[in-house]
Amino acid sequence: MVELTESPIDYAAVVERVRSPLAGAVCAFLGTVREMTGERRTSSLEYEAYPEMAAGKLAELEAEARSRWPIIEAAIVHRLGKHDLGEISVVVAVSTPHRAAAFESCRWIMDTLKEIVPIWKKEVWADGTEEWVHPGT
Amino acid sequence: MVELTESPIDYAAVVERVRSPLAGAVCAFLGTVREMTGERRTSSLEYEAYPEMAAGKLAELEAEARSRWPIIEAAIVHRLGKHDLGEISVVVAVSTPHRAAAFESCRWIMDTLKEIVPIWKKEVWADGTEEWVHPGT
Amino acid sequence: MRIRLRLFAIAKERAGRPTIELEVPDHGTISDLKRALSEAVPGLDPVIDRIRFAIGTDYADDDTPIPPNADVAAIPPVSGG
Amino acid sequence: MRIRLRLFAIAKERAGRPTIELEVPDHGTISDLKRALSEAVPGLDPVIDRIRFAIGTDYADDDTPIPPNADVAAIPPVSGG
Repeated sequence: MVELTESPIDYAAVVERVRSPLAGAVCAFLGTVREMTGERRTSSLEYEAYPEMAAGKLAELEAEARSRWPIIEAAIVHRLGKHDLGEISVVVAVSTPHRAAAFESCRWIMDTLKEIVPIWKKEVWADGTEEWVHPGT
Repeated sequence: MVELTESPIDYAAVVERVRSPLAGAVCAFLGTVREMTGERRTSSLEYEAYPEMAAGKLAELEAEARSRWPIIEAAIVHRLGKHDLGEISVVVAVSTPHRAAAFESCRWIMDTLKEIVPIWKKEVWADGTEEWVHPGT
Repeated sequence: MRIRLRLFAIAKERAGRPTIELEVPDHGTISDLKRALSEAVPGLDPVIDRIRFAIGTDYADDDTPIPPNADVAAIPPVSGG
Repeated sequence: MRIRLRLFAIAKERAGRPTIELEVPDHGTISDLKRALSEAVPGLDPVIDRIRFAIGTDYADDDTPIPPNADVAAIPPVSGG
């Protein structure tokens, strides 16, 4: 299950979607809005997506993870729009029979999401300036 | 924060304890009661602990993880007693500034918990037999 | 041919609009499109080399020919998560 | 000296009780205690070599001397999580 949403993410609902008596392990990752980046203070974040392509790439990630690990259920939810400090921008939850695959697949999904899914973050700094984040530039 | 409890674990409450605007990442692991082990069907599990020592070892795990990774908050909760299929036996949640440390520290805590914390699992098989699980024997 | 390119993030900001119409040779490739974008939006100069392009919802290499009426998007380095 | 040993899991099950009183030499070690447990509960034989012992709430090596009145526990291979 993959989803892009403008609303706050109910991470417990996402975790409930992957829990199963077939699974002995659930690994869940939450990305949350961090206040400090080095010495700079964030006021809020704004996430933008190319929605059709982002949804497609998230679905590809889920399918690829399922082909690599014995996944019972997987869920990837990314929120778009404005995020206040501490709010959740992304949740990945995976259930598997044993724990190694849960950790590995959850991490692989997050790492790969950050490489290929067309979603962008704009920092709104506490000093009022704004800045698109484009790693490597 | 570490806790041993006889009651069902409210994992969302555990995750809430580690969320923080200082953190950009939360990794949470849930151990859940799996129905099938190979061809054998589990009816329920029973967890027993040496409670004083288990609580001490869990606190050592948290302290050691904090010395190895830049952890904002960490929580380890293990349930004891009877567990039905699908129920949660253990929750580990860790928040860190960045995601690599969240995944690595959460996994290290789970791996090490399964090595050193004096808690034991008894399988109650669907055929009515019971069996203490002692890895390697 | 005329290509309607979708822009996101820094590309949208620098161009001042969410889409831009660009002229590329018939049977032109993503490279041709990148050149046309660079000329049309000079403010993209530092980041232009790291922008990827998508045809439909898949990434396309520089030498991929652009089909007529393709849905094409400029994808600056992503930062979701 | 007389040691009151706490038992868990398979050790408790095989002994049929949660604690057992064992006699070890004064200044005896964990090895002596293990030998005494093995003799008192023959049913532990296959697993006895993988049982660890704790003095207080810390694991103790075979050659650790057991202090008088120590709180000692037999720890079969753990399976929490």
